[in-house]
Amino acid sequence: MAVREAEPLGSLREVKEAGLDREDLLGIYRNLLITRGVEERGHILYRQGKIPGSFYTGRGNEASAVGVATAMGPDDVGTPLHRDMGVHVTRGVEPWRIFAQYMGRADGPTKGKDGNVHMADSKLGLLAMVSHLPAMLPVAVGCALAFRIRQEPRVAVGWFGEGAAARGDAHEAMNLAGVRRLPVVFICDNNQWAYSTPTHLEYPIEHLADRAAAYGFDGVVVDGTDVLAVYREAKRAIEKAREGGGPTLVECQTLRMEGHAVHDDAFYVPKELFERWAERDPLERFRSWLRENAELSDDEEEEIAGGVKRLLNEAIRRADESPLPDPASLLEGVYATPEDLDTPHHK
Amino acid sequence: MAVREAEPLGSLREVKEAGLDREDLLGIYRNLLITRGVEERGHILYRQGKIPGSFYTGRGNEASAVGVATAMGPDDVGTPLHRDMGVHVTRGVEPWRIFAQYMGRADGPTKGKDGNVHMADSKLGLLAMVSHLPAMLPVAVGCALAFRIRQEPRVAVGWFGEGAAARGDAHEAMNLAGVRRLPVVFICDNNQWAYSTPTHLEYPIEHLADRAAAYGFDGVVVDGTDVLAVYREAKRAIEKAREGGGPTLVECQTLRMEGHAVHDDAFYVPKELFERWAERDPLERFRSWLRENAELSDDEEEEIAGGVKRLLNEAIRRADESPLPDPASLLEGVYATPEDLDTPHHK
Amino acid sequence: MAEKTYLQAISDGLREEMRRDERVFVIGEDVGVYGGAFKVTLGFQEEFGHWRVIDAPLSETAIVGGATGAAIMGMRPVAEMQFADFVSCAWDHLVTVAAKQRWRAGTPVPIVVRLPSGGGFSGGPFHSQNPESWFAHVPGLKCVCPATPEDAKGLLISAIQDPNPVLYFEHKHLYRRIKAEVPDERYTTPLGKARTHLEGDDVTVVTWGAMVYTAEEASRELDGDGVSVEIVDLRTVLPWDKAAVLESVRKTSKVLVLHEDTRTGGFGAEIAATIAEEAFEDLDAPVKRIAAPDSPVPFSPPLEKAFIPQVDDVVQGLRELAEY
Amino acid sequence: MAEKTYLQAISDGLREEMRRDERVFVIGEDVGVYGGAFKVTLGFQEEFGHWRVIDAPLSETAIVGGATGAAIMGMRPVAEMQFADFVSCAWDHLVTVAAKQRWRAGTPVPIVVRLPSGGGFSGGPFHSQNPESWFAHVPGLKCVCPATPEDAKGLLISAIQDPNPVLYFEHKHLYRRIKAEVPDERYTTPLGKARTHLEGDDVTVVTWGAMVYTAEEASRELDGDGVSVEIVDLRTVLPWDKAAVLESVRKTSKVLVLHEDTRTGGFGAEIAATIAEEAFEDLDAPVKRIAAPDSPVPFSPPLEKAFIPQVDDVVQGLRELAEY
Ligand SMILES: Cc1ncc(C[n+]2csc(CCOP(=O)(O)OP(=O)(O)O)c2C)c(N)n1
Ligand SMILES: Cc1ncc(C[n+]2csc(CCOP(=O)(O)OP(=O)(O)O)c2C)c(N)n1
Ligand SMILES: [Mg+2]
Ligand SMILES: [Mg+2]
Repeated sequence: MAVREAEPLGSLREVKEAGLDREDLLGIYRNLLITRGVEERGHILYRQGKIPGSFYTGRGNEASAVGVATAMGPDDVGTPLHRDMGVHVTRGVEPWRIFAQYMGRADGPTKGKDGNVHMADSKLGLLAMVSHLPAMLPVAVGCALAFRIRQEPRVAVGWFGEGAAARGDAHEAMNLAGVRRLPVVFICDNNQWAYSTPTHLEYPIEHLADRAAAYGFDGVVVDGTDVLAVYREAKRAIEKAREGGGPTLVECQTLRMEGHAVHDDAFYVPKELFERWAERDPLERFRSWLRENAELSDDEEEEIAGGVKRLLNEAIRRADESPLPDPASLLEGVYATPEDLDTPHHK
Repeated sequence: MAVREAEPLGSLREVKEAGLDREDLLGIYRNLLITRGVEERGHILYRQGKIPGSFYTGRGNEASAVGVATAMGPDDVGTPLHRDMGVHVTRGVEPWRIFAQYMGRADGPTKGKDGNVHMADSKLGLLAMVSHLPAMLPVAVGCALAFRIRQEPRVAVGWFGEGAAARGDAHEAMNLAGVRRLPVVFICDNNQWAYSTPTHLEYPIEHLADRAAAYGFDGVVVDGTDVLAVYREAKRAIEKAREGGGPTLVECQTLRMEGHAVHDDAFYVPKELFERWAERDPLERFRSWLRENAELSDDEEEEIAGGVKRLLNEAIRRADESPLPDPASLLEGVYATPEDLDTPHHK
Repeated sequence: MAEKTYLQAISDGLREEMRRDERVFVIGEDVGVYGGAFKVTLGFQEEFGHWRVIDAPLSETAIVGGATGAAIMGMRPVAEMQFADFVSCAWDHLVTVAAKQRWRAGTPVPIVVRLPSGGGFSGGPFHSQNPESWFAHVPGLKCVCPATPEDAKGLLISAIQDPNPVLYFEHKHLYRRIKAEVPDERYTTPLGKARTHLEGDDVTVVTWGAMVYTAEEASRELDGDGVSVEIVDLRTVLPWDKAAVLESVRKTSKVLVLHEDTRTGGFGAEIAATIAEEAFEDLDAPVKRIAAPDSPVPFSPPLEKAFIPQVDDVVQGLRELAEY
Repeated sequence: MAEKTYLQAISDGLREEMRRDERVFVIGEDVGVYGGAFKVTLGFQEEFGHWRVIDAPLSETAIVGGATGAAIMGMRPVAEMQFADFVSCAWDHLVTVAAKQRWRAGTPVPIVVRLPSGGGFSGGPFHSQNPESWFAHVPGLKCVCPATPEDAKGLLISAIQDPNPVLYFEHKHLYRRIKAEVPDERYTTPLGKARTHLEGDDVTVVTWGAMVYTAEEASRELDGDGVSVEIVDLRTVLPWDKAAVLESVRKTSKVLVLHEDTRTGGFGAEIAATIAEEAFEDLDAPVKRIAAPDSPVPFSPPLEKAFIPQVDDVVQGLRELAEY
């Protein structure tokens, strides 16, 4: 079974059919800007020595993350990874909490216990990633299993990189999901590199989405820099899963536009590759699309960009006011108490 | 990419082309008889209380095991599993040592440390399986990696059950083998059940061999009760690997003709299924083939059967003379000494 | 009250909890039609259906990772490893995801993993292990090792209702060998609390699981010597009941720590080290450990006998302590 | 002799052994073009080619399982985990296959797994762990934890030539911080032998890895008190040098066991329990343990400082022992 390669989404009419009105489109644009802004600002804070440890960004992957998250329903859940800041942003995590997380402050979602994008607000339907890739895929499948057992019309979305696709967890998760036709959608952020390792040393086939055939479900390849195409494919897959149609593997093709993390200058990535993909910058692509297809005006653009700028300034200020965690909090929560179970998912 | 479904091997001429002369054919027949005989006798010994622990057989899988092992070259190596007694027999493990292993005696290949078919004679190019399925697949791939690094014309053969195909080890092994085009052949003993679990609860596709496409190599489905067809397909795959053509996944279709182990009466397997596959008994099939195509005479048949019977009687006698291990040997070999490395593989 | 085997107590406890709490479901290999390798869930699928008694593919990672996801979504999964040994294939999910998620991200993971453990029947290196010591070094997990039918039921129900990932080690050698009265009604036995299996004054044995019975037999052999043995059955290895152990040690001043798993780095070391540190002035003899020697678990009966601590070994250890 | 960082010593030792013994090869994620996450194998691929410096897929199971197969076929693989934490994804292969194969089947598995371990730089819960205690409970494995550049090289060469699976824990916080003279020629440092890092008479500290330096700093602070501290650097955690430890304990009669990993079930318990059992009559104070508290490793600096044992903690522990 050959995978389907998704067409780009062209006109405003097609987009309307896919369920997005102009308000939604501007919201997507705003989320793209916030996503990139959070990571750019984070990078600066890191260089200023305000962020301990290491620092990762998802530059190049914003459309993929925002597009998928936009397609999720309010009760759906997801397990985004280190290139998927856009998912947190789109689901409504307040940027100041993200900066607090970066800076190891008490008000970050993990209260300084974990760093980077190793966080999530479970009230917003997101589960905090672990470093071990792609361990969150079986967990996402388990969420879908709960939905299936309870016959809830909810879908779980699990992310993984094309590099992490090599690990057993990806296989066990997809096989179980396929056998039980669970309501889960697998999103592969294929950014062509796993740290310094190119795809031909990671997997020996053309499209990772072809692997869906090994598990009895559909695969689709989509241009991950085209937020609308990503949205449409994710939406299709999510609604199919919701209707009992089983899993889909959506491969979003992008390029990781920076090094693996701040310390990595990506010397091993051919310059031309960066140049070629820079022309397909997800934000710029969508901005032009909005101007051409949705009459985005200079004023509107400025207003959105200005709003995002203010939001981020304010977020950094507020995060910086958040205290460092009290050393005494180290041992808090190693074990859960029964009260901890009163979270939205545990009702 | 659809897998190839192998044709049965028809005439003596075809078989000759595949590299087997009449002597070889009679050898194969003998190995099939020994394989079944070892397990049948083992079963009796078990009921007599002479074998501790549990007891497993590969009834129904003899042709698959013997066929593949016959196709291996003398310097090739393999990691056979609990249904693959025929591999040990074909590679030349003496039956008395197998009985000694079953009975936990000092002369078994593991000296009483492990039981069942958890054994192997490394001098014969076999690696002892662990219970954890299919952990030996990455190990087989590692053997192939050594051959590739040293540019030796050797091939590794790794076995797994269709049930164990669900585990991450199968995936990681096949992916690495595919990426590096290593000289390894994967043999799936598809006996339709994993303990009590039917295939549709183990994997959601028609043929497991289809998974080869997920790793960029060929898959083939073969009738695992037809020893000659298995031989031909295994030979093809092994020689292809030897010539640098990379891995193949060979799925041998059989039925596990008994319970998972002695304690299991297989109540969950439909009776008709057993009846249907009993008609395709691998030994009987090959015996008739030999009579029809290779002029196997009554005398010859009797001679072979008689020889096997004597071999097994003698083997059991000898095994029974082997002492139980000395308790003091418990701690021997927890750590290897440099001298231990003077094995055939470590030259 | 009815007399039940250890196995039946586990089975009944689980069934009752599934009847009471529809969030509870079972997932594992062959747990459905077959009722599990040891028949703990026999008949469950008929009663609860295919979606609460799930025959999983041979996929320990998917089983435990899947249970984790389902738990976070509000279910109470009880995952079965066919043998405890195979939990090594789910190790990463237990130590990386389940154990740390509450602490890191505030998300509790209320799963139970049932682990048929232990040797004594020539199961060999891969069907006989007692892996509790590995996990007892992982903050965030709980490790339960019941010895009696009553505890087996009460601890299982507590484990299911506990908001944390709980590894429930059930000793295979006790399954059908140990029978005792088990209350019919639902009850919980608290995690983290030891039980005095036998009261005594001269020497304390700290142990758990099948070794409780080995200690008991050994103590009987010491009756003639006039040595009175106290047996503390830990019941929960993580968190372990330090207070109860120290109390017994303060009474007897002599301790034997006994476990079936191998010695070096086994959890007995933690207990012995803690006693030696916190009850230093109360000890009249060094804390003695008896455990399996440092090798894999052997198959052949004479080797297995040399591996698993025997009554005689314990008798000798107790005598040495008594005479110290 | 030249002064080298701990990192350079590892790199040089590995490179020299690869030049000397063509059976040695390296496999891991990003070890080739990139030279490994910490640049230990920088330039190796240029020198040794693509088939001796293998960039593996993100597949810890395939890396360790593959190394095992290659070792059985006569190679001497050196596998790199990108961070020690990720070895949890290869756990099954280490404990099930590699550790038991010689004992069960007579087939030695001479592999080395390099594990960049330890915290101190806000790596958080998944890039800071010290997983040696888990493995130190697995008969058949060896666990090496060098503290000095000289040992780092000598132990690595021994590990490569050892016929057993050896886990080589290299502490990331020492990589570029610790510099010392390292012999230029090839030499081996024996596995299983401790080293006296500092001689003293009053209190023994038993430790390894980065904590050797924490102990050293603490001992300096006690100079003024007239307390003389002996530091025993275990170097190998499995098998550990019991004789050397007991000898030091018999001299000083007081011991502090110190490690960076968490306390409960940590390998310090084994050491403390053994001392308390075998040197009971020689002890003038209870064996004290200092280790990280029982939580995952935190990210934020004040939390990480509260987690990793600090010089002050050790000073206080030593004072308590001295005054006991
Ligand atoms: C099991 C595991 N091994 C190694 C790592 C270290 N590591 C972090 S990211 C990364 C590359 C991941 O590549 P990919 O899955 O393609 O995701 P990307 O970073 O490119 O988005 C590696 C090797 C890890 N996180 N988990
Ligand atoms: C990792 C692991 N989990 C569970 C088991 C227990 N077990 C032994 S054989 C078996 C079924 C295996 O099925 P399959 O791979 O089809 O091989 P078959 O026995 O049918 O030949 C199971 C579940 C095991 N050996 N390894
Ligand atoms: Mg990538
Ligand atoms: Mg099968």
